[in-house]
Parts: sequence; structure tokens; C-alpha cells
Amino acid sequence: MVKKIKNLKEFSLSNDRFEGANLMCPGCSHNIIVREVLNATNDPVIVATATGCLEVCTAVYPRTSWDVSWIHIGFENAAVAAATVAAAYEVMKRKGKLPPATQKMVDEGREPKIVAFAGDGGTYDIGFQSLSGAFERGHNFMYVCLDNEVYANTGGQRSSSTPIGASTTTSPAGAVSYGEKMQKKSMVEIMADHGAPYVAQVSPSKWKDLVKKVQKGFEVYGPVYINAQSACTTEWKHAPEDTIEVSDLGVESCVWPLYEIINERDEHGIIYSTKLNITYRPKQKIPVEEYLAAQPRFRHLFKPENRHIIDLWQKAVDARWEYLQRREEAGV
Amino acid sequence: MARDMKHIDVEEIKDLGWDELIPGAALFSFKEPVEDVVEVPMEERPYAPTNSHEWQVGDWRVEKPVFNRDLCIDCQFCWVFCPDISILSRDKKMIGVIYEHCKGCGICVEVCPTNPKSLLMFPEHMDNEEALKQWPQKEEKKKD
Amino acid sequence: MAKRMELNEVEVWDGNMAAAQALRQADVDIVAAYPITPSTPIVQNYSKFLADGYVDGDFIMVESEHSAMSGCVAASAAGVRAATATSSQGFALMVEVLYQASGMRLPIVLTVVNRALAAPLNVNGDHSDMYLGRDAGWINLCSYNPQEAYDLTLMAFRIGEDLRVRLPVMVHQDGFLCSHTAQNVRPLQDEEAREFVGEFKPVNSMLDVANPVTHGVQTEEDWHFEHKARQHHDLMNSVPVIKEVFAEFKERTGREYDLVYKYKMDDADVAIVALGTTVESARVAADRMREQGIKAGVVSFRVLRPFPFNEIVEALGDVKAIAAMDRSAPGGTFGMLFNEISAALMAKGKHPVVLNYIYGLGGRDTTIQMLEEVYKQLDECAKAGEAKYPLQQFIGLRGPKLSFY
Amino acid sequence: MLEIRWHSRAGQGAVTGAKGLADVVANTGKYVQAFAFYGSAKRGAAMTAYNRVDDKPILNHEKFMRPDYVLVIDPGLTYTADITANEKEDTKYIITTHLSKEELIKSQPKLEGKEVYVVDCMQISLDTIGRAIPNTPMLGALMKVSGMFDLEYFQNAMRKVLSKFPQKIIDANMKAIERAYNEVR
Repeated sequence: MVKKIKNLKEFSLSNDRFEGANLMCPGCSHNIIVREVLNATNDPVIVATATGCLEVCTAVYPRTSWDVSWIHIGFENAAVAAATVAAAYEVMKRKGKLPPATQKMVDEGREPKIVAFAGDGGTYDIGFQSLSGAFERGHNFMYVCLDNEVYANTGGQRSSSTPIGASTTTSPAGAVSYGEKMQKKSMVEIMADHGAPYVAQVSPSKWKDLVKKVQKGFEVYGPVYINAQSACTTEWKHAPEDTIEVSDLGVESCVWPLYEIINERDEHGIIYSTKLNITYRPKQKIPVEEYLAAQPRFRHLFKPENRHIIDLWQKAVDARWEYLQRREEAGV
Repeated sequence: MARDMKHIDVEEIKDLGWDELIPGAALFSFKEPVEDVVEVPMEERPYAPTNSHEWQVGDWRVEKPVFNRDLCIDCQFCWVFCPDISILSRDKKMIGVIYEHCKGCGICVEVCPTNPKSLLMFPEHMDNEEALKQWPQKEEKKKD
Repeated sequence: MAKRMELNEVEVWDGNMAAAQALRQADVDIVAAYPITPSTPIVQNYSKFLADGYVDGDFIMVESEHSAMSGCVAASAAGVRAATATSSQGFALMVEVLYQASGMRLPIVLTVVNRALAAPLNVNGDHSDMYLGRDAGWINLCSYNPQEAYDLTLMAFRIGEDLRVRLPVMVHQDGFLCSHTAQNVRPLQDEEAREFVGEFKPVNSMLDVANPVTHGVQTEEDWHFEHKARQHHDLMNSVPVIKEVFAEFKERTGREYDLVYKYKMDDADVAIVALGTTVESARVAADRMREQGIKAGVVSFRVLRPFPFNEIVEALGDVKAIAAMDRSAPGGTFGMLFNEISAALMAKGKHPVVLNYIYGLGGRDTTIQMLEEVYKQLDECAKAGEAKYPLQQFIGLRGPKLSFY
Repeated sequence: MLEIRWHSRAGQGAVTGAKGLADVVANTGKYVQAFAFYGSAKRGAAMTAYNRVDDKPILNHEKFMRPDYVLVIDPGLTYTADITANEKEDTKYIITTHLSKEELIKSQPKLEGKEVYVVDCMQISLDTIGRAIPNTPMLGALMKVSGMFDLEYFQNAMRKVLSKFPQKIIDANMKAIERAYNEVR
């Protein structure tokens, strides 16, 4: 059942199912994303979380910060965990063996929403196999990647989501290095190419866009992938109060474009239409340099010998933005 | 015998022996069933003592946000962007800061659109009454 | 509702079919699995049962064994019955999640068709995978033939799901020697089996939206130890439940199981201790030895974990010489059976000669003649009252004799 | 205890044959065992399958066997496989071949002086079933040579074993069994 959210005031009527006094860093985007996702629906939610900051900070014995059922198994298996909970739910529903309170919800048309949260390490890297498998199998669940582009939980090591030029603890900038050497991979397209009915990229700073996409994701049957920008005060090294501003800089510079890919499928799962929609278009695209300058993880790029990496960044972002616009125009 | 982790007194938890633990280290959110949690505001929920709602992290703060009701337009930016569920908002009205859960990140202040802001950071030790007295005046828009 | 399968009083099933039939009859809600030789036919048979309408649950063909066990953990925490099967490398890939399953106290059933671990790659049977997982906090049940693989798989659900236990259970069978060897099996009819296994009783089900529960928490030095202690305590205390289930099964079928398996041990001077199909082959060898006047017996673990300390000492305490036969590369020490049996005997003040034989790795044939040779060596030691051979010998090996200690 | 070793190529049905035989024998109240050796080799590779039959439960799990019967269902294996391995004095050989017994022994001298029977299971299976699956005809020949069961009893029992197959296939197999039963020399 879709929750009606016309504006932020209406959204603020939501009763959170995620609790404070968890142990996440002050100013952490993960928490903001989790709140926005959970508050996007009034249906019951069941959560699986990969090992990572969110997991180690919200279920530290003897306290839980979750008012929904929650499971953590390992680093690499949040997708299969959520997918199998979804499968178990469907078996029990078919057999008529759901717990009474759950059955009551189902009877009211409020089926539980099953959501996996994982960081980019648990998604782009170690959890990719489990994620790919679960999407190929088509389970009915939502996977939200909290993408802070680094292994924040273990102390800031590079992941395959770390963007070029970022200084991390395993790709540090130094006398002869500008930091991370690789471009990050495009998880949104990779997951869309699994044939998932709905895939989107979001930023917590654009809360309405995020909530709308999550709601769309909850409405389709099948696996849904949401790639959420998650500015990390500790590893991006910006001040905690600047989390939303840094996120916005990412969106407004098109470093973090907000878009969705919809694979429309017939009853046999055959895709008859793929559409990419850009859901937010900056009024005036700001230079990437401003985004980079806001984050000390890129500080060294402003040295003369590394300026070319900033130019490279701008080129890459422009090319990508162009690509997205062309796809949108072409309706593919 | 495993102790009932839904009802145990918070003070007792840390003294539990191995034989009193729930098998599998499961934790419960509530003391009793809550059929439809989204219909129950936090202040009315039967939280189990093991719910972090019953805990506090306020001592993490160096500075605290102070809320000025007189200036607030109830836009709810602070509510939506608060990472720590520490902005108490009811019936579309901003009520105040839950200091037990606020870690003092300052996002609420940054996103506050009023002029002057309706939320500002003040030293942790300062009285809120005192802070309100020191509230700055409206900032004139700089001319280019 | 699943269709009923008409079964003959005597079926000729291999170990894989026996295990698959037990999973079918147990009405498992979620089987999440990945193929690997030699356990593959279990999930093939199971998916055929599903295709023909004999299974009401879901069968999820996942993309790895890691996901197979992760899926079982999630399903079990969701509050449904979950099971899977694996071998060897697949088992190794599952290991991380085996600990999650037991730590979260989820009564998953895993049928393990034992096979060697690479390198070099080998698809045949030995006990390397069993040994790899023995500290994972699971109840370990051992079968020696297809009938037992069937019986123990049914019983595994009852034992693991008992509210006094709530632990995952592995049922081991030998790769090929059991899994691909068809023998007479007397199955229960579907309704008898279902009645015996009973309905799954969810505990802290994630699907109960009115009672949110958090599974898989983080504990640090202030809590981890207590939780592991609780887990070990409950594993150790599963023994009475295992015995109850064995007793009830005997009442229904006449087939008797005990923590420790004994053959002709009442008056035995020498004994072979082994696992898997070798236990039965050793019976043949023991009978031949007795024809030659050597009082030979056989002992095995029906329940490897929890370790039946008193029972194993009772079984072996009066024996003069014992062969601990380990079918797993010992990796720089004695084999597991040697270490555990010797420790148990010593702790109870018993000092028989104990020899360690490493045998049958990678499916190398274990012949009756080879077992007879072992008995003959034991007989010499028994008569001499001391070890007349190196404490660790590799047998059935080409090339010069290999021994240690 | 009666022990049987099958020589076959993967895909020719030796395992199915061994299990089918076990099924039939188990129905008479006897104890059976049917197993095979596998490597990672695929269809076409030489392989062996085994049966044990006894009046009491079979405990022996050694792969080593001194067979009472050696069944060779692929003609080529007579020359390339070690079909006389671990033979006993009275081991009986039933060999698929288009040759006469004398011709066969001449072509494979190590069968000299042994109790050898020949039957062309390949041709029979091609004629009756339409495919080179020489396992069921070999069982027909084994019945004749061993006297284990009479033809009619065995055919009835095999009908049950094959019951999941279409009637046409069952009928073809029955014909194959009967021909081999009558043609084995």
C-alpha cells in the first residue's frame, strides 16, 4: 500500500522504526538514508544488513536500534539473506502459516517489505556474487547500497566504488601517488542489466526523490536496487554538519546524478521496454572542483602536479552526464 | 534459565551470567507485541529495555543544538535530515531536540532555512534559556 | 499440499536418494542449495520431487554454497524449516556461515556427503570436510550406510528443532561408498515420517511483524564469551534429547541408535575405531579375526559432536590395543580420532596402546584385507602390552612405508 | 555372497543395470548393493559397476571384489579393460560381442580356459530399443547363465522397475531381455 507523502510536513508525521542512541558517527548519511527508506512505507518492513558500519553500530549487544525484524549474517550475503526471507515469507503465505499479526497486515493489503542494506564493500566487492545471484533469481526484495565509496567500518580502505584520486588508507596519496587509480564501476547499470524491474540512484539530500523511488521500488514485484550516495564524515573527512551540503554538491555537479532505470516486464519476465529517467536536473551544473574541494580526501588533487586528475574528473563526469541524457532522450 | 530479555531491568543486564542469556543472542524491540508500529508514536511504544531508544548517547556531544520556537517555520528539514532521530516533531510541528539521542553533529543547524536560524549550536554546558537570550539578530542579505 | 509418495516396504536407494527422501518427508519449507559432487543427486532428486508435486516448500538453486547456507540461516531465522546438502569444497565455502547458523541457534539440517578437499582436486570420499567443520558448533551425526543416512536425516530435524536444543545438525555419509551405493532401505511412509518429524516450531520468527527481533548481533569482549559458553552448554546438553529421539525412533522402526556404536566389544582385546562405511567393513574384518582367535571389535561415533566422552571410554576402556583410523590428512599432527580417543582414555586413567592409521584419502579403497592387517598389528601390540609399530602409519599407500612418531 | 562386476562405458547404462538388478533382487527379500566407480571422466569413458547379493545384510564396503560374474557390455572393453582382474577360479564371463565364443577367445587369449558366454547385447538393444543401451539385455543373459530367476519372473520384476517409462520402452526392454536370455551362448 503506497503511503501518501505530498510534502515534507506530511512526511514528518512518520513514526520512525529506526532508533536513536545507535553508535553511528555524528552526521552519518547511512542513518538518514535508512530513515528515509523505512519512512517511505507504512507497511511492515523486515531488514537484512551486511557487515559494515550500519550493522556494527545498530545491534551491539545488548541493545538494538531496530523496531523491525532484522538480521545480519555476514559481509557478503545481505542479498541472499533478504531474498531468502522473501522466499520464506511467500512459502508461509502460500501455506497459510504466517503469524497472525502478519496475516492481518497481508489481509489489509500491507505485505511486508523486505529490504537489504549494505555498504559499497558489501555490494560492489565481497557481496557482489550473492547480489547478482539473488537478482538473477528474481526474489521480491529491495537492496539498498549505502555507497560511501570506502570501507569505512574497517578504517577507510579503498573499495571498487572508491573514485579516482581519493586518498584512502590502502590507496593513500603520497609523494608519488595521487591516491586511488581506478574509476568506480557503474553499479546502477550493472544491476539494471540483471533485468531488475526497478533500479535507481538516490541521494539522501534529495529526500523526496529518494522516497519516491523507494516507493516505486516497493510497488514492483521483483528485485529492486537502490544506489544511495552516503557522504561519510569520517572517511570523506568533511565536518559532520556538512553531510547534506556535500551530498548536494555531488548532485548539483552531476558527480552523483539522480536517475532511475525501469525495465518493464511482461508476465513471463520478458523485458519489453527499458527506460532511463533523469529525475533531477541541476539548474546550473556546478564544477566538479567544488565537490572535490569540500572533501579533504581529495585535498592533494589541488597540488599542481595532481591538477590533471581534477580535469580528468570533470571530463568523466561530463561524459557520463551526456550518456545519461542521451539514453533518456532515446528512451532506452 | 534464560532471563526474559523483553522485561529485564536495564541495570541487571550487565550482570547476567552465561546461563541467563537468550540462545542465539536474539534481541527484542518491544516488551509486548505491537501490531502496527507505524501507528504508535515513539513516546507510546512499549520498548524493551534492550531497545537503544532506552539508551542515550548525548554525552558524545561537544556542542548542542538549541531550538528557538519563535523563529521556526516548521519546514521539517531538521527532522528529515537528523541522522539520530533526535528531532521531536509531532503533528507537523517541530517541538524540540531529544538530547538523549542527539550526538551534536549540527546538521539540523546547517539545514535550517530561517534567518536567523531557529536552531543553533551552543556550548554543551550553557543553559538553553541563556542560549536563547544570546540568539543573533537577522542577518542582512549581503549585497553583491 | 504436497502429494503423497507411495513407497515400498524395501526400497533400493543410494545414500543420496535416502537423504533426499528424508528431506522430502520432513516437509522442508526452504531448501537452498548448490550442486557439488558427490552430494549433487540429493538436490537433483529433491528438485524432481518438487517438479512432480511431492514438495510443498521452495527449492532455491543459489549461486554458491556460501549463499546456500546463508539462505538457510535467513530462512530459519525467518521462522521456517530449512535444509541443504553439500560436500568438500562446497562445505569449505560454507564454513563461515556454519558458525553463524550455530551461533544464532538455528536448527538447520545439513546433509554432508563426505569428500576430500583439494589440492589436488579429488571428487571421492574421505572425511576432510567433516573434520573441517567439527568445531563449528553443530550436532554431528554419522551414518555408515544409506538406511542410516535416511534415518539420521529424519532424526536430525527432531533433535535440532527441539526447544531444549535449537542447534543445527549435520548428517554425514561417505561420498560414493554410501552416497552412490544403492542398498536395501526400509523407509517410513510419508505420514509416519511427517508425524515423527512434526511441525516446525518457530522461535523468534522474523516474519512475526508484531514482535520484531534482532538476529546476528555484535558482541565484544563483554558478551561474546558468555554467548559462546551458553551455546557450548546447550550443545553438550543436547545428549538427553538425542537419546530420546533415538529411543522414539527405535520404538517406531525397531532400528536402534546410540551415541557410540559398538560391535562385539563385550570381550574385545583389540578394536578399530573409524567413521563412515569403514565401520561396516571393519565388522567383516573383525568377524574374520575372531575366526582366527583374535578378539576383535569395532567402535564408532554415531554422534561425533557433542563428543560422547563417557561412552567412548566405556566402549574402549578395557581394550588392550586400539586403531584410531582417520580418513583425513592430519595436517602436521595425529588424526582427530587418535587425539580425541587418547585424551578421553588418558583422562579416565586408561592406557591401552593406541595407534593412528591414516587411510583411504581421496577415495582410496579400504579393503577388508587392509583392515585385517590392522587387527593383526593391534593383536601384536596387545600381546606385547606396548606399541610395536610407529604411532602413526599411512596405510594403502604406494611407495615406501610412511610413518611418524 | 554373490558378486558381480560390470564393465561398461559411461552412458551405456551399467549403473542403471546394476541398480535395476538390485531392485529386482531386493524384492525377493535378499540384501543387495549396487555401486560404481566414477572419476571426473564424462560419457564414453570406461567404467566399472558392481553388485553384491546376499541373504544377510551386506556390510562390506570395499571396492575390491573377486567377482563371481563379470559382465562386459561394451565389445571394445574386452580388449582394453582389465576384465579378468581379481578373478576367481570359477568366475563366469558374459561378454557382449558379435563374435562366436571361439572367435572371441582367439581374439582375447586371456579368456582361454575360462567359463565364457557370449551375447550381442549391442545388436539386441539396437534392434529392440533402437539405441545402444546394452544393459537390460545383459541382465537377460545373466538370468539365463546364473539361473537366478526364470525369465517370466524377471521380466515381471523389471516391468515394475521400469514402470516410470512409457509402455513402448518397457515393451522394447522386455523383448531385449528375452532375446538375450535365449541367445546367450
